[in-house]
Amino acid sequence: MTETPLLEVSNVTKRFGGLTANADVSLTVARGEILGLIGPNGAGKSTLFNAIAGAFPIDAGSIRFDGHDITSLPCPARCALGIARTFQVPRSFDSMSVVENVLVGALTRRPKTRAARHAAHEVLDFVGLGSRAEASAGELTPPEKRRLEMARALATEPKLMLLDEVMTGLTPSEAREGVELIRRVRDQGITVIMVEHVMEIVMPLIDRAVVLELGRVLAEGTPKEIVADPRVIAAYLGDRHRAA
Amino acid sequence: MLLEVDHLTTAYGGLVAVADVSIGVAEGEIVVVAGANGAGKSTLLKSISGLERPRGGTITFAGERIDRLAGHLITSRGLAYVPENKRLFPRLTVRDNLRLGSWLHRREPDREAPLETVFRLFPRLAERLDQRAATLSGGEQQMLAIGRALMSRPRLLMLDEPSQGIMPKLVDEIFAAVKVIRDSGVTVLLVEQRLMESLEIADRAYVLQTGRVVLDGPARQIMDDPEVRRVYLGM
Amino acid sequence: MTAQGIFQVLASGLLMGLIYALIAVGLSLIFGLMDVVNFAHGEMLMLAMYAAFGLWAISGIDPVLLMPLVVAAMAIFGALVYLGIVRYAMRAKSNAGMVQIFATFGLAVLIQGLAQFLFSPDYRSINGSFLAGKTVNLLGVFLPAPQVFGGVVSLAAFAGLWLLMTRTDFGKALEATREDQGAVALVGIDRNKIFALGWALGAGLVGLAGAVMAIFYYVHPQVGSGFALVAYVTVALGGFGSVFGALAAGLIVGLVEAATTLVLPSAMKSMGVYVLYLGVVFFRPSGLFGRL
Amino acid sequence: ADEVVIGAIYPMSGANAQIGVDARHALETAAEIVNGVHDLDLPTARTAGLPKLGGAKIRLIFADHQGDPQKGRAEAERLITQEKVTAIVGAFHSSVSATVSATCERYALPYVAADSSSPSLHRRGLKFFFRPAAHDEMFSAAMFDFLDEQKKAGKKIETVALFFEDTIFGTDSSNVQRKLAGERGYKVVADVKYRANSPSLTSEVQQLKSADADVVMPSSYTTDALLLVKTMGELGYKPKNMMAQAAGFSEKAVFDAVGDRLEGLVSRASFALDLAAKRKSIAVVNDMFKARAARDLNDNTSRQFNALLVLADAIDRAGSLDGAKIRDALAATDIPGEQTIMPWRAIRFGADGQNELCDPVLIQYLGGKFVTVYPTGVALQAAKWPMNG
Amino acid sequence: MSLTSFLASPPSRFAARHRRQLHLAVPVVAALAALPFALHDVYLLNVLILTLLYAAMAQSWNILGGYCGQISLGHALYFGIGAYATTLLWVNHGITPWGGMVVGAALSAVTALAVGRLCFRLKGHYFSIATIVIAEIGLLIVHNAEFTGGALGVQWPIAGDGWWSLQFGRAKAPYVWVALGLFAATWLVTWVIEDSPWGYWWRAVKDDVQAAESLGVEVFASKMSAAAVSAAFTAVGGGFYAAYVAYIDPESVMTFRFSLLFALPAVLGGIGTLWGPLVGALVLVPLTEITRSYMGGSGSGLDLVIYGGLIMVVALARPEGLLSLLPRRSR
Ligand SMILES: Nc1ncnc2c1ncn2[C@@H]1O[C@H](COP(=O)(O)OP(=O)(O)OP(=O)(O)O)[C@@H](O)[C@H]1O
Ligand SMILES: Nc1ncnc2c1ncn2[C@@H]1O[C@H](COP(=O)(O)OP(=O)(O)OP(=O)(O)O)[C@@H](O)[C@H]1O
Ligand SMILES: [Mg+2]
Ligand SMILES: [Mg+2]
Repeated sequence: MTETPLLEVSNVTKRFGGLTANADVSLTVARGEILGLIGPNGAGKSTLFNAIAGAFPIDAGSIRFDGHDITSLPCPARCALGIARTFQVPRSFDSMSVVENVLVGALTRRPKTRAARHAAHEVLDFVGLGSRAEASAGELTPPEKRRLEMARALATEPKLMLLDEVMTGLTPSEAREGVELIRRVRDQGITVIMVEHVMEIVMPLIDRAVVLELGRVLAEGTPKEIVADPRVIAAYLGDRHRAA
Repeated sequence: MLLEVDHLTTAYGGLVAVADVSIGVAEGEIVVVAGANGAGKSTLLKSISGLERPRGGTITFAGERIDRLAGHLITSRGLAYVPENKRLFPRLTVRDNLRLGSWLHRREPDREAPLETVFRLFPRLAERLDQRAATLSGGEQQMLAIGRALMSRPRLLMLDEPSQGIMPKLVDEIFAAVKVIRDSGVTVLLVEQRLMESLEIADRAYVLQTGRVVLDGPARQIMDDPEVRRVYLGM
Repeated sequence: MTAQGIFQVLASGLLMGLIYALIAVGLSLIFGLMDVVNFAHGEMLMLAMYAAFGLWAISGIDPVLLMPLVVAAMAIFGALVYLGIVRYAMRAKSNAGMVQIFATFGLAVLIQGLAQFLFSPDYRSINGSFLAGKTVNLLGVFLPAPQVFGGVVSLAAFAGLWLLMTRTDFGKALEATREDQGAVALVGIDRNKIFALGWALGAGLVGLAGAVMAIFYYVHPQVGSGFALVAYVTVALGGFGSVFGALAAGLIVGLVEAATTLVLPSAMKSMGVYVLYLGVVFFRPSGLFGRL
Repeated sequence: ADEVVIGAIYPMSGANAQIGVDARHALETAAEIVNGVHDLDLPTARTAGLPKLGGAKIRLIFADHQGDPQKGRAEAERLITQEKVTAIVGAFHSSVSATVSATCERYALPYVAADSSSPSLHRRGLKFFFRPAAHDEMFSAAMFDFLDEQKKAGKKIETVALFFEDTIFGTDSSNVQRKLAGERGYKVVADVKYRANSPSLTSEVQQLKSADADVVMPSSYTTDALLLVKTMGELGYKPKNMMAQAAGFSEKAVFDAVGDRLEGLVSRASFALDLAAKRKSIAVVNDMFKARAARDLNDNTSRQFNALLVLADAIDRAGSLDGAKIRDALAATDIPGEQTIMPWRAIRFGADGQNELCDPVLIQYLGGKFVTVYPTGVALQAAKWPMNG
Repeated sequence: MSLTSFLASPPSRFAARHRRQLHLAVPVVAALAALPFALHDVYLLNVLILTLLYAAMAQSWNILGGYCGQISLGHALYFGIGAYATTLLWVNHGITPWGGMVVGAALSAVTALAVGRLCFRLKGHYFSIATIVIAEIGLLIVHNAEFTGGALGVQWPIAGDGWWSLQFGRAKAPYVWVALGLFAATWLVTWVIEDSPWGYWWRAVKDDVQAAESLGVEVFASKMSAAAVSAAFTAVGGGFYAAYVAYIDPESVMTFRFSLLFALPAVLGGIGTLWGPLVGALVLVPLTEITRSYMGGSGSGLDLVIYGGLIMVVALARPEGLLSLLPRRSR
C-alpha cells in the first residue's frame, strides 16, 4: 500500500487554443514528500495544478490519486478525496470573515459548524493568522491572503496540498517562518507539491524537484542535481545560480 | 526633490497603516523602500499614486501638490505605478493593455515607441499579444504590468515588488532593467523584498516598520546596517 | 395564410427586428459594453420620443430633421444621469449591480412620474413627417417607409458603434474602465469622463431610436416599458460585449417573434423569443456572440 | 350633514392614467351639477346640494389604484375608514371593481360601478353593488342586433373577424361576440387575441387582412387602437367594415392621430353626443365637461358622470348617510331616460344591481364626428354600410 | 485545551453573537404581534400587513439572491404559483388555503429546481435575464390558459369567514399575524442557515465559485437548494396574498414588477443580511403606500416622482444598504 505513489500524473496534455500549456507531462509523488515544481514563467506549473485539482478537464492523459482514477472527477470530489490547492492569484470569500473563509474548508470533514469553526481557528493559529480571524477577508494584504489560502486548504484536512507561490512577497526572515510552516504541514503527514520561484526558499525545503519548461518535463531530481543541471540553469536559473 | 512626501498618514478605517512618513526622491535616483510584511510600503505607494486618500500630510511631485489630485491626473503628471496586485485589465488582450498604457500619449505619432524597450525586456509579451491578460501566467502578468507602466513614459516609476513571481533568471534581468530604465532618465521608487539585490542597484533606501520610517540613508549604509541584517535577513 | 401573407409577416418581422436593434443599440453600449445595468432604458426611450414630439409640436419641422437635436439632448441627459446618479451607484463594493438596478429603477419611476406631470398621461402622436403613411410595396409585400428609414438608421448606428469600439482608443478605454474602474487611473484614464461619454453616447443612441420611433409610434409616459424587456433580451441574446451580437439578435428577435404568430396565438408571440433565448444560453452561456 | 363625501377610485398613474384623469373631470362636472343650481332635467340639478340632507354638498375624494386590485381594495378601505366616505364610485378596471365591491359589501356601503363592464361583476350576489350602465354582453348583443338588421336589409354580412386584447376586457368581449356570432350564423374567420400594448401588430393585422372578413370587430384600448389603424394603413388593408367595442375607439387621442382612416367606423357606446340636439342637458353637460377636460364626453366619461348623479339621487332620496338606507334607495331608483344624459330607456336596478334598461347605442364616425345610427329609436341618421362603400 | 480557554475562544463568541440575534428577534416579533391590539386603523394595518409580507418575500429572495448570490429577477413566478395553487384549490375544490400554500410551496420548489437545472450554468446578467424570461413565460401561460381563468382572474367567494378559509371580513389582525408568522418563519430559517453548512456554502458560492469548488463545495447543489427554499417561501407568500386580496389575476400577482419589489427591500436594507429585508420593507412599503394614497389621487404623477426619487436616494446614499448605518458588530 505504501509502495504506491500518492499521485500519479501520466501523459497529461492541456491545450488553450493553439497553445499547449502542458504537453505529455508525467510525474509521480510519493507519500509524505515535498515536491518542488519549478520552471520558467509560463511553463505550465499552475496549469498542471489546475489539472490535478480538477479546475478544468484535460485534453489527454490520466491522473491517479491515492488509488483512484480521478481524471474525470469534478473538483469538489477531488477535494473530498484529499486534494487541496491554493491559487496563485489569491481568491477569498470577501463577504465573510477570515475564520469563516477557513470554516468553509473545514466543513469538508465536519458536518457541524461549531466543530468546523473550532477547527478553523486552530488552523488559523497554525498558519499564524489567528489574530486576524475576525477581520473581513477583503482587508487582508496579499501575503496575508496567501496565508489564508493555505489555511483554507489545510482545513480540508488533505492528503495532498498544492501550494502555488504561497511565499512570494515575504521578507527573507518571514520566508523562513513559511518554510517552517510547510515542514510542519508535512510532519502532519501531508504530501506537498509546491511552486515557488525563490530558490533560497525552495531548495532547502524540497525533497525532490521537477522542472517544467514549455509545458514539458525538462528535468527531475534532487535539489542538488537540479541546480547543477545546465539545462535548468540555461532555461530557468540564470547565471547567478551557477555558483550555488 | 522630484517627489516629496511630507508627514504622510494613511489609514484603513481605524487602522493607521502609514504614520507620519516623510520621504524624498530626487530626479534620477533609484530609491528603495523596505520593510516587513504589513509595514505599510504598499500603502505608501498607493497614497502617492492616488489609489488611497491620505488622511494627513502632503505629497509634492515636481513642485506640485498632488495629494488632492484624482488618480488619473497624478498619472498624467508623469507618475506611473505598478501595484502589488498588478491591476491589469483581465479581459483585454496583452496588446490592448499595452496600448492603453500609452493612453496619455494617444495623440502623438510615436506613442508606441516604448514598446520596443518593453519587448526587449520581456520578449514573452511579444509572443502573447493576442492573449487575454487574465490567462497569462503569474510571471507574465507581472511583466505586462511593468510593460504597461513603461508605455506611459513616466518621469517617476513606482514598482511594488516587481520581482514577485518572476523566475530567477528574469529577476536579475528585472533589476538590470530597472537600472536601464533609470539610466534612460526615469526616476524609480522601488518596494522590494529582495533587499540585497535591490540595494545593489539603489542609491538610497528607507526602512519602514509598522507604518513609520525607522531608518534611511544611502543604499550601501543600509546594506551594512547590522540591525537590518539581523531583523530583516535573519543574519 | 397565403405564401405572400407569410412573406409579409416575416418581412415585417425583420423590419421590426431592425427597430428592436435600434432600441437595443444604446443599451448594448451601456449594459453590454460598460456592464452598467440601466433599468431606465425604456424611460429614456420615452423621453426621447417626447423630445421628438415636443420639438415637432413647437417648431413644426419634420421630425426626421429634428433627429440631431433629439440625439444631442439625450446625450446631455445621459451624461447627467451618469454623473448625477450612476457614478454613485457604482461605489458599492459588493453589490454594485443591485444598487445600479434599483437606482435606475427609481430613476425610471421618477421619469415616468415626471413625464405624466409635465406632458399629462395622454397619448400623443406626430403626424407631420413626410415619411409617415408612406409604404414601399415590394412585390406585394408592404414595408412602411418610417420603419425602413428606422432600419437604415439602425444599421448605420451599429456600424458606427462597432467602428468606435474596435478602432478607437476610446473603445478600449471603455472596456478597460468596465474591467477595473480603479486601475484605469494608473494609465491616466479619467473613468468618470470615459463613462460619462459612454453614457452620453448610449443615451444619444436612445435618442436616435426615440426620434425614429416617434414618427410612427404613439408617445405616452408608459410607452418605454413595453420595449425595455425586448431590449434587454436582445442584448443578452446577442451576448454582452458584442456590438454585432446585439444587431444580429435584434433581427433574430424580430423574425422569431413574427414567425411565432404563425404557430401560436399572437398573444403569445413573445414566447418564441423567450424560448429562443433560453435555448441559446443553454448551449452558449454567453449568448450568440458574447465575450463576457 | 353639510357635506357628503364620496370616494372615487381610478387609475391615476400607470398605463391607464389618462382614464383616471378624465374620470376626475367627469365626476367633478357631476358634482358641480349636484352642488350648484342648474336648470337641467337631471336628478338633483335644480337644487343646490342634496335638498333632503339640508342642501348638503358632495365632496369627492379621489384615490389611485394603478390598475392593481390589491391597491384598489386598500384604497377603498382607507376611504371608508379614514375619509368616512358615504359611497364609492369606480373603478374602470373590472378586476379592481371586483375587490372594491367586495370591500364595500363587507362595510355595507354602496358601490356604483360606473364603467367596469365585465358581466361577472353583478353575478356574485352582492347586495351593495350597482351598475347603471351596460355590461359587455349587452353591448355585444346590440352590435349583433345591428348586424342582423343590416343583413335583413340585404347587405352582405357573412363573416366576422374578432380582434381583442388579452385582458379581462378583451376576453369578456370576445367571448360574448364569439358566442353570438355562432348563434346568429356569422362565421368567425379570424379570432386574433393579441398582447395588450404590443410593440407591433403587423402579423396580427396580416391575419385580419388574409381573412378579410365582412366585419372586423376590435376590442382594444387606445395604444393598440392607434397601432392597429396605423398598421392597417401600412399593410394596405382597408377592412370592409369595422365595428368597435368602444374603449380605444372612443378616445380623442385615436381620432386626433388616425381619424382620417376611421371614416365610417361603427362603435358601440353608452353615449350619443348628437342626442344633444334633442336633449338640452347633454349639450350643457358636455360644455361643462369640455371646459375642464378639453374634450367631448365619451363612452367612459358619460358613464362616470351619470353614475355620480344616480348615486346623488339615491342619497338624496335616502335622506341619510347610512349605507343600508342608501342601498335601499339605490335599489328603488327609477330615473326615466330623458332625465339622464344617456340614450337609455331608464335606470332601474334588478335584484343583482344591474340596470337592464340601458340599451347601448351604436355610433358611426362620419365626417369627423360621431353620429348615432342605432337603435332606430334614438338614431338621427341611417348607418353608412359598408363603411368604405 | 482547557475548559476556560475553550469557553473564551472565538467560536463561542460567535455563537453568543448569533444567539443575540435571536434574543433581538423575539421582542421584535412580539411587539409586531401586539401591534393590532394598539393599532385599529384599517389602513395602517393594511400597510403593516403589506410591510410584513414584503419583508418575508424579500427575506425569501435574500436566501437565493443575497446569500447564494444568484440574482433572480423572476420570483414573481413562484409568487404566482403559490397564489394560483391556493386560489384554485380553494375556489374549485374547497381545499383550505393552508393546504394550498403547502401545495404551492411544493410546486414552486419543484419549478425552481427545474429552472435551476436550466439556468444555474449561466452567470451574472445572463442568469438574471433568464429568470425574467422564465417568469414572463409563466405569465404568458397563466394569461392564456383555461384552467387559471386566464385574464379574467379568479375571485374568492365572499363567504365563510374564519381560519379555515383565511377570510376574516373586516378584521385585519389575523392577517397581521399570518404575515408576521410567515416573516418570522423566513427569518428563522435564514437565522438557522446563517450558521449552517449550507449557509457557508451559499456564501462561498456567491463570493468565488472556483475557490468554493476547490474546497469541496458542491456549487450546483448549493444553488439548487437555495433556490428551492427561496421559491417555496415565496409561494407561501403568494398564497397568503391571494387569500388576503381574495381576487387574483395574472397581472396582479405575476408581473415583473413583483420580482423587482421582492428584491428591493433586501437591497435597500442590506443584501445578504439577517435584518436587511425587514428594515428595507419598513422603509419602502409605507413609503410606497403613503405616497400613492395621499398624493396619487390627483393623477399628476408627482407621487411617482417622489417615490422614485426616494428609492434612488436611499439606494445611492447607502449603497451597502440601510443596515450599514449600524456598526458591523451589531448587525
Ligand atoms: N486559460 C488560458 N487560456 C490561454 N492561455 C493560457 C490559459 N491559462 C494559461 N495559459 C497560458 O499557458 C501557459 C502556462 O501558464 P501557467 O499559468 O501554467 O504558467 P506557470 O508555469 O504557472 O507560470 P508562472 O510561474 O509565471 O506562474 C502560459 O503561457 C499562459 O499564458
Ligand atoms: N484594504 C485594506 N483594508 C484594511 N486594512 C488594510 C488594507 N490594505 C492594507 N491594510 C493593512 O495596512 C497595513 C499595511 O499594509 P501594506 O499593504 O501597506 O503593507 P506592506 O508593507 O505593503 O506589506 P507587504 O509586504 O505584505 O506587501 C497592514 O496591517 C494591512 O493589514
Ligand atoms: Mg503560475
Ligand atoms: Mg505590500
